[in-house]
Amino acid sequence: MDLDFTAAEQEFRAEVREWLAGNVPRERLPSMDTRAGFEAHREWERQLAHARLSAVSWPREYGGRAASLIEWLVFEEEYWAAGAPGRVTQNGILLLAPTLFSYGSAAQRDRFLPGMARADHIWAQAWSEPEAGSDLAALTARAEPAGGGWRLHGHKTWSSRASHADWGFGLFRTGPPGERHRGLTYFLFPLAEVEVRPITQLNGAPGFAELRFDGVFVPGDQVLGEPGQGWRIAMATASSERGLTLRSPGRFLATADRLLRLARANDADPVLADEVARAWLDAEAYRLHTYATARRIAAGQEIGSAASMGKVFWSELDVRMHHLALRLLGERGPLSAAAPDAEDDGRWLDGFLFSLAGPIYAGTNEIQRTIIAERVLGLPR
Amino acid sequence: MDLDFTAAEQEFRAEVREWLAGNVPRERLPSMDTRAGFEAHREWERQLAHARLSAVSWPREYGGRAASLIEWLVFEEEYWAAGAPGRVTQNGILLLAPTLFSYGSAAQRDRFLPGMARADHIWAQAWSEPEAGSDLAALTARAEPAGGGWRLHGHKTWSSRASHADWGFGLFRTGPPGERHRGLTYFLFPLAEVEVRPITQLNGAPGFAELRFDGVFVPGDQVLGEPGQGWRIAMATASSERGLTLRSPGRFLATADRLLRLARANDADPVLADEVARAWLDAEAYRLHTYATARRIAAGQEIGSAASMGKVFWSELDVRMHHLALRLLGERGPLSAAAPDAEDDGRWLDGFLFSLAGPIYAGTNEIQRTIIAERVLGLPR
Amino acid sequence: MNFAFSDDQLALASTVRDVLRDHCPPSAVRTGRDRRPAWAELAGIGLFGLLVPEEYGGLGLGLADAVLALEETGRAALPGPVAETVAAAPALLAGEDDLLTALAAGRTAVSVRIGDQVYVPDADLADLLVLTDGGRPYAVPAAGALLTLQAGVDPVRRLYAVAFEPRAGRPVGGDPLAALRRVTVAVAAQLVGAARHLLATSVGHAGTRRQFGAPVGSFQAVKHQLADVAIAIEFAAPLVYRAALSVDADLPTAARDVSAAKAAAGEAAERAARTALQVHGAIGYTAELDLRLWLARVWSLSAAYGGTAVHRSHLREALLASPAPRRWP
Amino acid sequence: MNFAFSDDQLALASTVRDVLRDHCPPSAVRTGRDRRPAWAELAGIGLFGLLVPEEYGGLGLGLADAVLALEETGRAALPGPVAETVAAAPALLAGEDDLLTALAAGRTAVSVRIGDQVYVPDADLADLLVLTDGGRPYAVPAAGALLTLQAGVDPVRRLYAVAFEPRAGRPVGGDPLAALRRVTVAVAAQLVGAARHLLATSVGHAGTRRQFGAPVGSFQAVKHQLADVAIAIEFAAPLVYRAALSVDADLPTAARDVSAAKAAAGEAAERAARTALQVHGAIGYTAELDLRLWLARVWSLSAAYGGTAVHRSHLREALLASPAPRRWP
Repeated sequence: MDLDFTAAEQEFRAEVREWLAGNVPRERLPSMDTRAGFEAHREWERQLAHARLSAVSWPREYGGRAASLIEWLVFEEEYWAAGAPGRVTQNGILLLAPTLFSYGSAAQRDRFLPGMARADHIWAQAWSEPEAGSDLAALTARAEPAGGGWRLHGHKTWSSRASHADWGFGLFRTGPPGERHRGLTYFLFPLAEVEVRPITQLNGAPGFAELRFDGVFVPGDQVLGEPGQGWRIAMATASSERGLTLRSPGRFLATADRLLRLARANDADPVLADEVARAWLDAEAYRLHTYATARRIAAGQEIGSAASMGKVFWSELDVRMHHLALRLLGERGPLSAAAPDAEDDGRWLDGFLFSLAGPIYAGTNEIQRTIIAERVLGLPR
Repeated sequence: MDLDFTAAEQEFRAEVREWLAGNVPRERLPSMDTRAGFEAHREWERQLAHARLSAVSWPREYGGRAASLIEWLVFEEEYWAAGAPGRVTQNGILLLAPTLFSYGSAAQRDRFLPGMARADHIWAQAWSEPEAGSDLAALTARAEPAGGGWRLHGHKTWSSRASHADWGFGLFRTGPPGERHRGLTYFLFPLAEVEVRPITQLNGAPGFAELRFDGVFVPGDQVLGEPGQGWRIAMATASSERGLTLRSPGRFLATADRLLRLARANDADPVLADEVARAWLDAEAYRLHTYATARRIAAGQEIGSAASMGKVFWSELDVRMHHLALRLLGERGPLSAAAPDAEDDGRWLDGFLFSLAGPIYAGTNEIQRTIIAERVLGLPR
Repeated sequence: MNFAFSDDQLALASTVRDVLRDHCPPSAVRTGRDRRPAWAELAGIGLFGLLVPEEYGGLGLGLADAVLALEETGRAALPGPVAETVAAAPALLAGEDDLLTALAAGRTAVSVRIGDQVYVPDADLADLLVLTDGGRPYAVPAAGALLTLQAGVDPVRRLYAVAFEPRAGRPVGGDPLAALRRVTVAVAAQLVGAARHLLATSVGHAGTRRQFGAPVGSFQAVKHQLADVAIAIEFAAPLVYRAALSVDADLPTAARDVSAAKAAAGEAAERAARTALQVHGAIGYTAELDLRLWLARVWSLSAAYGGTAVHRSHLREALLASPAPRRWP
Repeated sequence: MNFAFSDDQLALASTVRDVLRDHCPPSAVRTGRDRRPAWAELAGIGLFGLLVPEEYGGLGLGLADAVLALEETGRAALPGPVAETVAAAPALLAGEDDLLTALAAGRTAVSVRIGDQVYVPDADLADLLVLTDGGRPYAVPAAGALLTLQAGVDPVRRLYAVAFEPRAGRPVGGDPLAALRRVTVAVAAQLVGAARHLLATSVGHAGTRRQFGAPVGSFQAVKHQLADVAIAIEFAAPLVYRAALSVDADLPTAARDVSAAKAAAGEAAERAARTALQVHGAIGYTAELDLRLWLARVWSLSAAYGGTAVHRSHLREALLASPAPRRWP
C-alpha cells in the first residue's frame, strides 16, 4: 500500500497543470445554457482536444492518450483546481462513451468517438420521462420499425444540454407496452429533428429540456447493441454513471479549497469553521476512497453496488459545501451572478442549486440507500 | 395568548418548591433496581404522598389535590429542578392510573388508587413479549377461564421495576391464538406468584425483568374493562404514555440546566457549546409546546397522533443531551458511579444508557414517524 | 398561563388567509409582484395599522396579535415588504404623527435597513424607506433614494443596495433595536408559514405521484423525511410565538427569545425546502411548478435579519455567559 | 499510487482474524479478560513484534502493515492493551534493548499514559507500564505502581488511575509524540473493526427478527439507517489507512491525518453503535446479548486518546490556519 504517485503520474500531472495554467480562460465563460455560452464551451473543448486532454483515458486512435484511471483522476484534480470551465461534453464522454466501448460496434466507435472527443458532436442524454423519473422501467416512449430503421415517438424530459446539443441517446420501447424492463432498445439520434423545449430553472437558466419525438426516423445502425437489450446496456451506463466517472473527486476538492478560503476571508464563526473543516476532510475521504476503488477496477475487480455509497456521499457533501458557503456569505448568500455584490460571480448560488439535483438524479439517494442495504449488506427486499 | 402563570399557579409552585427544598434527600438514594434502593424510593414516595404531592392531578379522595394539567407541569418542573429522586411509582401513577380512571370500575378505583398514591403498592408494566416487542398485536401469553377468574400462562419481558414491585398490569390473550389485536384482555395481578427474572443491563443494573406465568390465578374482578377489550384499552394507555404524561418537560429542563453548568465548568469548545445551547433551547421548545398541548386538552380537544411528535422530539433530545455530556467529560465520560473520579456520581452515564431506550420503548421512533406521516399528514399507507 | 391564541387573534389570521387565497394566489406571486397583490385588501382589514397606536388610527395591538397573520403572509409567499411595514415601521416611526397616520391607514408601504443589514428588501415596492445611518434612523421617500438591484435567488423578494443624501432624509425618533426585534420575529413567522406550505405541497405531491407502482408517499423513507419536517415546524412555532410575547413585554430575555425564534424557524423552513425538493424531484425548482417561489423565499428569508449561524452564535454566548440563565415563563 | 493492501498485509490480517475466531470468541470477551485470551497465539504469529526493529527480534515493519490486523482486534473486541503494546510501546521503548527484545518476543504486555491521557487502560493486564511524567516517559513494572480502578461503561477495557514512585521507574528514551500518534491510529483502526462487527451483527439480526409479519430489515427505515452506517465506515476507513502511512513516513500532515482518522472512525463507530441498539431494541444493551460488549468498547475507545470534539477542534485550527493546506498525497 502506498500513496505516492509514480514518476510517470507526476510528470503527467505537471504537464496538465502547465497546459491549464497557460490556457484556462481568465474570465468565466458565459453559461453553457445559452447558445453563445454553449459555443464558447465548445471552443474551449476543442482547445482541450487539440492538447489530447479532452478524453485522456481513451485510446489514442479516438483522440485520447490511453491514460490509466489514476491518471484520469489526476487530470480531474488539476482540471478543477485550475478553475477550468464546466465540461459541456460530459454526457457524451463520461456517460455514453463507456457504453460505446462496451456495446458499440467498431463502426459505431469509429463514427462517433472522434467527433465526441473534438466536441464536433456534443451529446445530450434522454433517459427520464414525465411519468418515469426514478422508475426508468416505466418508460413509454416507443420506436416502431420502419424501412431499414425505426421511427421514434413520445416524450422525454430532464435532458441536460439538449437545448443546444447535436446528438442524443436514450431508451425507447420496441416491445409491447407495460413490459417494464423488457423490450427496450438503446438509440442514438441527431437532435436536429426533435422538438426541444427548454425547462427554466430557479436561476433562470434552461439547464434541462423536454424532447418530443413525432416519428423521427433513425436508421438501424444507430441502435446501440441489440434491439431489446436496452435495459441491460443502460444499466451498465447507469452503473458507470453512479460509479467512478460521474463525479470525480477533483471537483469536490476544488470546491472544498474554495470553501476554506471563503471561511478564512469571512472569519467564520467556529461552528461554521468546524463544518468547513469537516467538509474539506470529507472531500479528502472521497478522494482516498476513489483511489482505492480505481485500484480495484484496475485489478479487474467488480465494484458493483458499492458505487452507490460514493453517489450518496459525494452528492450530500456537495449540497453541504454549497449550503455552508451561502451561510458564510450571510445576507450576500442568496445573490446571483447578476448582482453587483455577488461573491465569485454568483458561482456559490449556482453551485448550490446545481448541487440540490445531486441527491435526485442518477437514481435518488433513497434508491441508492435501498440498493446498499439490499445488494451490499444483503438485507431482505 | 399569555405565558404568565396565574396567582394560584405561582402559589402552588412556591409551595412545591418550598416543600422540596426542605425534604429532598441530600444524598442520592441507592439505585431503585436494588431491593434496598427500591424500598428507600418507596419511603421517599410515602413522604411525597403525605404532602399530597405524589399524584397532584388526582381527585382528593384518592390522595391527589385535583391539580390542573398546568399545575401538574409546574409540579414536574419543580420536582426535577430540585434534583428529587426518580419516581418508582411512575408505571402505576402515570401509565395505569389514567386507564383506571377511564375504564376501571368504581370498586377498582377505590381498591387500587389510594395504595398506589401512598406507594403501598408499586406497579410494574408487562406489555412486551420476546417475540412481540414493538408489535404488541403479536402477543401470545394467554389467560384461561378458571372458576370465577382466570389463569395466566406465558412469558413477558422488558418489565421495568418488576424485580421488586408489588403488582403488575398487562395484556393476555383470551381469544383464539393468532387473532392479532382481537381477543386480548387487560389484567391486574399481584407479582408475588409470578416468576421474575431480572435482566442485567450494560451498567450492571437489572432495570428490566422477565416474567413467567405458570397458571397464576387472577380473580374476575382484576380484569380492567371487559374481556376482549384489552387492545382498545391498552392503546388508550399507550396514547397517554406517548402523550403528555410519560415524560414531562420538567425532566429535560433539569437535564439541560445541568448540561449547561457542565459545559461552563469544562470551558466547552465552541462547537460543543453550540450544541449545548441548542439542546437547552430544544428543552424550552418542548416545554412551550407542552403548555400549548395542555391548553388544548383542557379545552376538550383531542391531541391524538400529534403526541407522536412529542415522543420523537423528547427521546432524541434526551439522547443528544446525555451524549453531549459524555463528550464534554472526555476521558471521564465513560466512568460509572463506582469510579472515584466519576462526575456527579455517574449520573451522566446512567442517564445516557437510560436515554438510549427512549427511541425504542412506547413505540419505536420509526413507528412514531410512520404514525405522524400517515395519521397527522395523511400520507398513504 | 394560556399559551393559545385568542379568538380575535385566530379570526384575524383566518381573515388574512382568506384574503390571500382570493387576492394572492400563486399566479400573483409568480407574475404580479410589481402590483403588490392583496395589499389594498390587507390595508382594508387594518393589517398595516395593527401595531400603530390608536391615536393615529391604528389598533394599538402587539406583535403577538399579528404573528399568526404574518405567518399567513409567509404561507402565501405574499410579495412586498410586509414584515417591514407591519412590524418594523410602527417602532421606527414612533412619534412621527403624520407618518404613523398614513401607515395606519394603509397608505404607506415601508421597507427598512436596520441593524447589520446591508440590503433593503423590496425597496422598489416601498413608498417610504427607513434607513439607519450611524445608528440613527432616517425616513426617506422612495423617490429620494438611489436603488441598485442586487439580484438574487428570489425573483419576488428583491434586494436593493440603497444610497441616499442625508439631507433628503428626515431623522425620525423611533427605536431601531425594537424595530429590528419585531421584524426578525415577523420574518421568523413568515418562515414558519412558508414551511407549512412546503410541507403541505410535498404531502400532496407524495400522495399522488407514482413511481415503482405506488405513490411515492407510501415509501417509508419519504414518510419519515416528511414526518421530520412536521416535527421541526411543530417545535419551532412555539418559539416564534413566545418571542412575539417577549418582545411585546420588552422582557430581559427578549433578545435571546428572538434569536431562538429566528434560528429555529430558519432551520425548520430550510429542512422543509430541502425535503420538498427531494420529494418532488428536479421538477421542484423549475418554472414548471410554483414550488420554486417558496424555496427561494425560504432561502432569502433565512438569510435576512441574521442567518441561523449568527443567531446561534448569539444564543451560545447568551446562555453560556450565565451560570443559570433565566427562563420565561 | 497503489492504495490497496499488499498480499502480506492482507495475509497477516487474515491470520489474526482466524486466531481471534478460534481463541477470542464472544464468550472469551465476556468472561475471559483476565486471562488475556488469544495473546499467546498472537505473540506466536509475531503481532507484538511487528513494529520492533529487526535487530531486537521484531519485524521492523510500519503501522501501515499492522493497521488491518489492529482492525481485526477491534472487530473481535479483544481484551487487553493491544493497541498500546503493538503501536505505542515500540516507539516509547526505542533504544531500550532488553525491553524491546522482550516486547518483540511477545513476553511483555504494555499499557501507557501519554499525551493528555489521565487513565491507563487495562493496567491490571499489563506487565509493564510506560508513564509520562513532566513529558518524560518512564518504564514502570506493573508491580511497582499503585492502580486504582476507575470503573466505567466497558467491563472489559478497564481504566485505572496509576500512581508510581519516580524512583521505581526507569527513564526511557523513546518518543512520546510518535507513540501517541501511533496508538491513536491503532485505536481508530479498532473502532473501524468494532463498527464493522456492529454493522454485521445488526444486519444479521434485522434479517431474522420479525415484527409486523416481516423481518425488520425489510423496512425501508431500517435499511436506510444501516446503509448510512455502511457509508460512514466506508469513508472513515481510508482516512485511518492514510494516517498509518503518514505517521510511518513522519509527514508534515501526520498530526492532521491522525486527528482526521480518529474523529471519522469514532463517529462511524458511534453511529454503528446507536443504530445497532435501535435495530436490536432494548435487548441490545442487556446481558442477554453480547452486543453490549461492542457498544461499550465503542464508547470507551471513542473517548480514548482524544474524543471526536478534541480532534475536530485540532482539525479546524490546522485547516483554517493556512490559506491553502497541503494535501497528501
